[in-house]
Amino acid sequence: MNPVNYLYLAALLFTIGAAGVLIRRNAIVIFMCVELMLNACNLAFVTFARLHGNLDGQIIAFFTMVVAAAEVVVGLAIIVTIFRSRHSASVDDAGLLKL
Amino acid sequence: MSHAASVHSLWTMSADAPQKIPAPHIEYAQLSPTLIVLGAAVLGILVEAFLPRRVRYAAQTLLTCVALAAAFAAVVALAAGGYATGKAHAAAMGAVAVDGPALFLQGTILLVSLVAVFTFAERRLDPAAHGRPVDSFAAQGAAVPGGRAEQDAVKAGFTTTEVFPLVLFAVGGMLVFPAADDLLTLFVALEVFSLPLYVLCALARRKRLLSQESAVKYFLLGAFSSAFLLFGVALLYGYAGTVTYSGIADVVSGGVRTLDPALAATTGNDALLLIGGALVLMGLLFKVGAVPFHMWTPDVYQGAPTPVTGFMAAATKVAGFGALLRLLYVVLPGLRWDWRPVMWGVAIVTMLVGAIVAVTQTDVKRLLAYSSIAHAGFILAGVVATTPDGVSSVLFYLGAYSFVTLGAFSVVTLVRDAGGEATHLSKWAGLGRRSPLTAATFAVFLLAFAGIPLTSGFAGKFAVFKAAAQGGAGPLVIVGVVSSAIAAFFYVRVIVLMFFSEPKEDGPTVAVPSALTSSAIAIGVAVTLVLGVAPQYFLDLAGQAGVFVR
Amino acid sequence: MENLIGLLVLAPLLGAGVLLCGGRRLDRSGPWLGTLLAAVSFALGVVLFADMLGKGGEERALDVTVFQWVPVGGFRADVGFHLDQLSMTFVLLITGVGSLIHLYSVGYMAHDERKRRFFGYLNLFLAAMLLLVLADNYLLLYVGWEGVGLASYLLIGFWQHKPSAATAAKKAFLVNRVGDMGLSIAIMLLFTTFGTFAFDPVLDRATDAGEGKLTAIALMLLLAACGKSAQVPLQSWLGDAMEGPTPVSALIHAATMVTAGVYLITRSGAVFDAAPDAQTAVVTVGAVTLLFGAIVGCAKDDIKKALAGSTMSQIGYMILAAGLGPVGYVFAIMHLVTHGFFKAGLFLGAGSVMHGMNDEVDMRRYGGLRKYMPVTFVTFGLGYLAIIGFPGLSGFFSKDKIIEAAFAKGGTEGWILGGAALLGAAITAYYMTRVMLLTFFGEKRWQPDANGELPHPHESPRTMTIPMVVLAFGSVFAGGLFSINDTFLKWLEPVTGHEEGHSPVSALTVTAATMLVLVIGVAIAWAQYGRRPVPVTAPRGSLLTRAARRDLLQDDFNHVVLVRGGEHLTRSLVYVDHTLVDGVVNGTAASVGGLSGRMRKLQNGYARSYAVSMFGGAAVLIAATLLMRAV
Amino acid sequence: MAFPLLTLTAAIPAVGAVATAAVPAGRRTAAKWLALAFSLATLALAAVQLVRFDPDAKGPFQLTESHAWIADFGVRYELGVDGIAVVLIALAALLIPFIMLAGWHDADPQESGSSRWRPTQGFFALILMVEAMVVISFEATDVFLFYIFFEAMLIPMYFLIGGFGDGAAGNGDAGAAAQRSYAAVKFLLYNLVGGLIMLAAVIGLYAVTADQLGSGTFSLQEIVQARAAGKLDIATTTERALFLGFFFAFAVKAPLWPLHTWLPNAMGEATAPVAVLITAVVDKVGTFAMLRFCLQLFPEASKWATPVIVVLALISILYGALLAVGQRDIKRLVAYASISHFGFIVLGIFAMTSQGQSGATLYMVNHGISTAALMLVAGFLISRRGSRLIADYGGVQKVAPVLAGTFLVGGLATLSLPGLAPFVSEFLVLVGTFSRYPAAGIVATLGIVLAALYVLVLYQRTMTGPVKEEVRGMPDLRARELAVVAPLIALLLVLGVYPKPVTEILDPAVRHTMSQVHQADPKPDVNDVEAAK
Repeated sequence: MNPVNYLYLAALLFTIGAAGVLIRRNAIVIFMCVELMLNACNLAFVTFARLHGNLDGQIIAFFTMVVAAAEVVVGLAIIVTIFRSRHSASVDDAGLLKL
Repeated sequence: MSHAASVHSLWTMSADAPQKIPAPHIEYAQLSPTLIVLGAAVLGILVEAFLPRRVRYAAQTLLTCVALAAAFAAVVALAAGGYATGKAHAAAMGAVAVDGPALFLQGTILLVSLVAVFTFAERRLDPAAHGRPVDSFAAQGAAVPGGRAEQDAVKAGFTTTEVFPLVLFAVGGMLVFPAADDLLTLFVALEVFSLPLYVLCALARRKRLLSQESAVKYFLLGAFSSAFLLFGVALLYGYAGTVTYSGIADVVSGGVRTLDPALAATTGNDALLLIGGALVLMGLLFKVGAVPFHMWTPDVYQGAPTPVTGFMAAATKVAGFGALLRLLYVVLPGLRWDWRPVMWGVAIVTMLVGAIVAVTQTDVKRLLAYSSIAHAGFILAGVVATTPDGVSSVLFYLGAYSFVTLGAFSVVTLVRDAGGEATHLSKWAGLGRRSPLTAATFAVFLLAFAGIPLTSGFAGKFAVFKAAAQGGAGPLVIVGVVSSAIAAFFYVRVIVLMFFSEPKEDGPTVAVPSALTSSAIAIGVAVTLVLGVAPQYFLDLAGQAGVFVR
Repeated sequence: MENLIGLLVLAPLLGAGVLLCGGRRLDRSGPWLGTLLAAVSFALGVVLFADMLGKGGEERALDVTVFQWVPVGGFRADVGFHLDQLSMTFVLLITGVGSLIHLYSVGYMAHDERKRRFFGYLNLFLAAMLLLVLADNYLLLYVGWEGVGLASYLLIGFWQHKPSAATAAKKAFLVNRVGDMGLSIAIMLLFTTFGTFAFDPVLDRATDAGEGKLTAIALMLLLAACGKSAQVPLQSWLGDAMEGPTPVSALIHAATMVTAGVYLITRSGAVFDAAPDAQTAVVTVGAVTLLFGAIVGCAKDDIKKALAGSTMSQIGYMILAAGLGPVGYVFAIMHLVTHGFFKAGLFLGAGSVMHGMNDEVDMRRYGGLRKYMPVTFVTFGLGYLAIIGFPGLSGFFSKDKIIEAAFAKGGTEGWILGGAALLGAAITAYYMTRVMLLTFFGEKRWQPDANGELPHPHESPRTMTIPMVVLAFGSVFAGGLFSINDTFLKWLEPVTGHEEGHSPVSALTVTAATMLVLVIGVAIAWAQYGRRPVPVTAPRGSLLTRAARRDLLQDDFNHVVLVRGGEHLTRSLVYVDHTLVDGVVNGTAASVGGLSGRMRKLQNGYARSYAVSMFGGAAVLIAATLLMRAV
Repeated sequence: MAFPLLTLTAAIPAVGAVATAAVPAGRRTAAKWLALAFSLATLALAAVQLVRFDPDAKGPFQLTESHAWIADFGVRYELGVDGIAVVLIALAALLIPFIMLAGWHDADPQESGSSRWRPTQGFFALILMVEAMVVISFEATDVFLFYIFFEAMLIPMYFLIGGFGDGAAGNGDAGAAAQRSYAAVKFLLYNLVGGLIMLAAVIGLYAVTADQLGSGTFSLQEIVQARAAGKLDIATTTERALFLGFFFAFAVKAPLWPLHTWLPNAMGEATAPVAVLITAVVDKVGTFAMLRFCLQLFPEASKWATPVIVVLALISILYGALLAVGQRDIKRLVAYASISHFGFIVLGIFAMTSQGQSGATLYMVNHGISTAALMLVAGFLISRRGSRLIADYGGVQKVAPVLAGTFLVGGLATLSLPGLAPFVSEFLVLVGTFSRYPAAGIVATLGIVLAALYVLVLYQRTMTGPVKEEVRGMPDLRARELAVVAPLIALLLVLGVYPKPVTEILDPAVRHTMSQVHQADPKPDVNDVEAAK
């Protein structure tokens, strides 16, 4: 089947992720949505690699995973600290800084 | 045999003619600045692991400063070696460019970071806890604010000396960011310098809730934006079949068509190119804090520990604009007529929004945050000039601006009351009466921000606007002038507050800093005035560094 | 000789400088020093006069350029003097009468602790006045012109602690400024027309310029003259100017300064002769003023104000004469001189009366003073006879000639002017007789002054009487001397030129008519004030009388139109400046602030809304890029 | 190279500023004397300039200095003076010492702030700083160089206005402080906006020169010559736009209606000496720059804009005068009077006749001196009574005759009485205007009547009439104050009677400017009277 469909899927996933970021309150969930977006990117990369018939895209996908992992480490650490000090992971509760 | 042939695909290799993957060829010497910094960072981790707690502070400070200095020396050596001009080329298999702009920006970043590290290492400002001097970072980042664990940590005299390796990692990323010559490197570098910053933001000793909140916001939004950037990268890759700048540029300029005619459907498809380009741009604009991707700036600048804010405000902007320049001048020059109008719009709204919103701010750090947004707008005006002059003017502006910002934030760290830094403007009333010197220094920085002649701010602004005007962006100059006028209003407001209003009884005190912060501020003032009065030498530097390698 | 001219001006100027800057130590010697310097310049004048008589009629004029004043491009103004018969006449009048009045003031101001400054101002005035009449170009004349204005301002307001005095001084200066405006515009016109404003080149070539230009110049000069010489419509200040010490009124507001206008017109004769329309304007102003002043003079009970009105009217005669052109110039000046004598004498007399009556000015509270101050009575009386034009006395000759010349204008115009002049003569006779009767005849009507004590009138000291006597001689004989085989005419003719007027009525008829109206005027006055007792408080009087008391409502007009109007204008402008001009500025600032406040709200602290803005931004970015490609 | 006299003249006060600022807090008096000494040194140098300057020399500028500075911006460090500049420098250098003397005690600290708070040192240092910047902006022949100091000048001025109030508004009370800082901010922002708009024009000028001459330049000489040689040809619309950019800034500084509203606030709130510094010294830079830069860089545009500017100037003259009449505050009254006078100056400049421009330049000098005299005496008066309201005074001449006398002389100079300096210049301006625009000339003449009105009303209300209670026992001028006023008055008299020395220096410069604008004086109807004589 036409690999271009995978692109549409990637775009769809990306949009879902983005939408999630915009509507969900829980920091963890938002973060997961971001991960989803990253993976959408991965899918796009792989698909393009397939289309172009070169390996770059696949390699990049690996890089992305590593980066995502690193992000998880930092991200979770931060989210956990704030959860411990506020007993809530809702980004809307963190509203001291404004105006 | 046929079966093997039939299943030949990307996934398997034909048994015959096993291909050798050649080992990549890396010019370590030319990458030395980055390598030194990252190496030092790793060393720093080891220090954390193996040295006893009491010596860590000294060791880390020393290590960091030495590393940055050494890296700077390496940059100078490279520049002297002609890598800025004649021998400029893309090193590490085209992953990293070693050319004028790269070296100039790396040099700037290194100097700025060095000065910033001084403020990181400052331990005189906060009153000593249990007889031990403390810096502006949390005793134990993981401990709940005000909880037992924190008290114990403080009693035990913990200090978060990890900040130094973190800074080094961030710097390492920033060094690569403007030099990145392919999109992958760009993305990785972006993350390498963003992640440590997220952590640093969370580590304030005072007002920890604010600090953590700023970290969360910065992190989430940062991750969000980098996802966009990555998707942009993916699309560009899809468009060109490669992620190297030069490769993409060739395709854009229609020089090369990709190999396989069967893929014409996607390759060279302009929609991919434009959308991808836009998304990558957005990722970079987020980092430089351009409207409408600026919303994180005020919150993060306010919440983060002030030394970190200074470091971010100065270094991140340099790195971000470096990358932006390279992307626009190397990858997308063929698309100038597509992105220029868009950037015009961005520059205009950035200048205006930054200036206007700043007018009603009541917190010094937020005020500076918005002013940094306005300045991002000014720099963008130079970026869209799309002339070598534009590049060099931007480079100059970045150099000038970063030192002013750093100095300003260092002064902010000095003005303190019981609750730590007194950043609310009302607290600054009459500062000029209490401690004229501090107030005068801050006034100098404000005037530089406002672009009063004889300060670096004016030289930079003039350079940028001049380039814009010659690049045919006259309207931008007008808007720039108008927003400078608006901006002048709030800088002046602060000066009025400091000098012409009566000091409050319970007003803040100005802590007497150690040599570290003092020297940071002194350097800031010196650079501000020198670049203001005799900018020619640095303009020449920037001018020579105005050409990108392809 | 040339150098003497400079000294002539310098002497009093020096006096002014010394007296005003030199501190208290000069308080006692000051008056005499001032008087001395005035006398010195008079002496110099006499010397120059003698020298001038030595020469023939044509080459009597002396020209001397002292130094270049303002040399700029084509614009050259020098400090230079031009002394000819005309200016010489004035020099003698100014310094002569001036010295006498200095002397008089020594006595009059004896008890004033600020008399040093008073004499300083007097000297300053002399200097300025001499500069005015000696200048050889209009710009320098302008300097003297404003100089005398300043001196008169300072002297009118000499008793500054009296608000009325201060106001009067300010009013005088302001009204004069309006006139000065005319003079300066005239100078500009001269410069643009002739490229210079020195007398000789301008007057020699006046006829080369277009009549329109000349008329404009002449009218502007007339405006200036009106201001300085208190002619309608700029006469309002003279009455109030009587707030000043009496010697000042005598010197500045009777004998010399107020006649500067006549000098200006006579001096610029060439211009006026070439602009008939302007001349018509001049004679009209003259005629109107001579009636106006006379009428006002009839109604005033304040002796000085009455005299002021008469001054106005007499100067009206002069202006009228000057407006008649070569026919009249000589007589204008002649009347000016004789008037200088008798009017100064009258004022000094009035001063002496006030001196004796505790500074009472209301004539209704005088009466029967002839026994108490005989010298004053006699001198004043002679002055009176002179001014009403009693045959044989100065006024008779000068005024009579003017009336003749007025008729000589010919046509209806001539009749109107002549008629006006005659009528004026009648009224003059009336109000002067009134003054005379009220003051020196009839029963005592003295009232206690502020301190509740009745005045004990007494003759004034020598210093005061001597000048009065001298001036009295002048008022008696001057006219005769001048007229005997036209001495004065021959003297001035080379400068002003002269042509005989051909009056439709013979000179004799005119004289007879004058005599007739004179008698009528005196008779009416006698009927009113000589035969029945005079009420101490003025009766309500007819509408005309009441109007005349208020200077024919001219002040009220000024007050309503100019003062009130001006106040409203300024007040509204202050408002405009604050709300409109400044409002725009502050408004802009405020609006930026408001905008900022609103935009600030967008920064609501919710990470998700930030994300939204980023997402939207990205969308816009993409859309825009694609759009750019599309178009 | 020649001896850098011009640089030195600007450098001395700058050095003095630093030195004064460095004087320790305790040694207040020492600081004052030090500052005074430096200002006198500057005056001496200015005098040397006057002597070394040769009015009849060829070429527009003398004592020139030229060094490379910022090549990238096409900026050179180019100094040079023409007759106008050298005279104005002398004026500034002359007034500063008097300003210092007059403000001798204005900056003595009321409340003791931190031990490091040194208002006195600051006050005098700032004055010297302003002097340095004013001097160099008079000397600069490089547009950019001029612009830099034209702008930088604002900062010390701003601190002078906002930092030091007159005794009238007791430095302590908050309301006065608020008003003062409002005035200071208004001053700064107004001028900053003007400056920024000029900056746009400056950049535009660079762009034009850069793309026509190959390398951008700001050198007045170079540009003028290039235009004369036809190498540089600025499109009409561009030239007009640039002209407006420049003119706007100068009109704000001058100040010209309707950009004037900052002046009354600034002069009202600042101490009298500072007010003098503003109107007599700093604002002159604006009118000077119109002559030097607007006319010479953009002659055609100048001619194009003349009608409008003349009208604005006329409005300024009448408007300023009328508002002066309406003021209740002595210093604001003087401020509005100054607006009226600046109207005359601008009028003279744009009348484009040699009389007008000589008059205008001479006017700058005379207005400086006369306003200084009037304002400083007013300051002395105010410091005695502690109020700026005219209504609070009355009968002063009875108790303090000398003060009253000097005040009157100052006032008479302000209404340009013949015999005092301002008369000459004002009349020249009027004649110059009249000979090109008769109507304008006549309207402007109304100004002299109004001037008499506001001056005399002011004098009458404050000095004459019965003595007010609060005024009783008011001391007369002290020696120091007399030492300030007397020389100024003497100068007014001298320049009024014998202005020739000054006009001789100004004239060639004016003629040069006129030739730049390709303007000749209109000829009189009846020609060559001189020949006829």
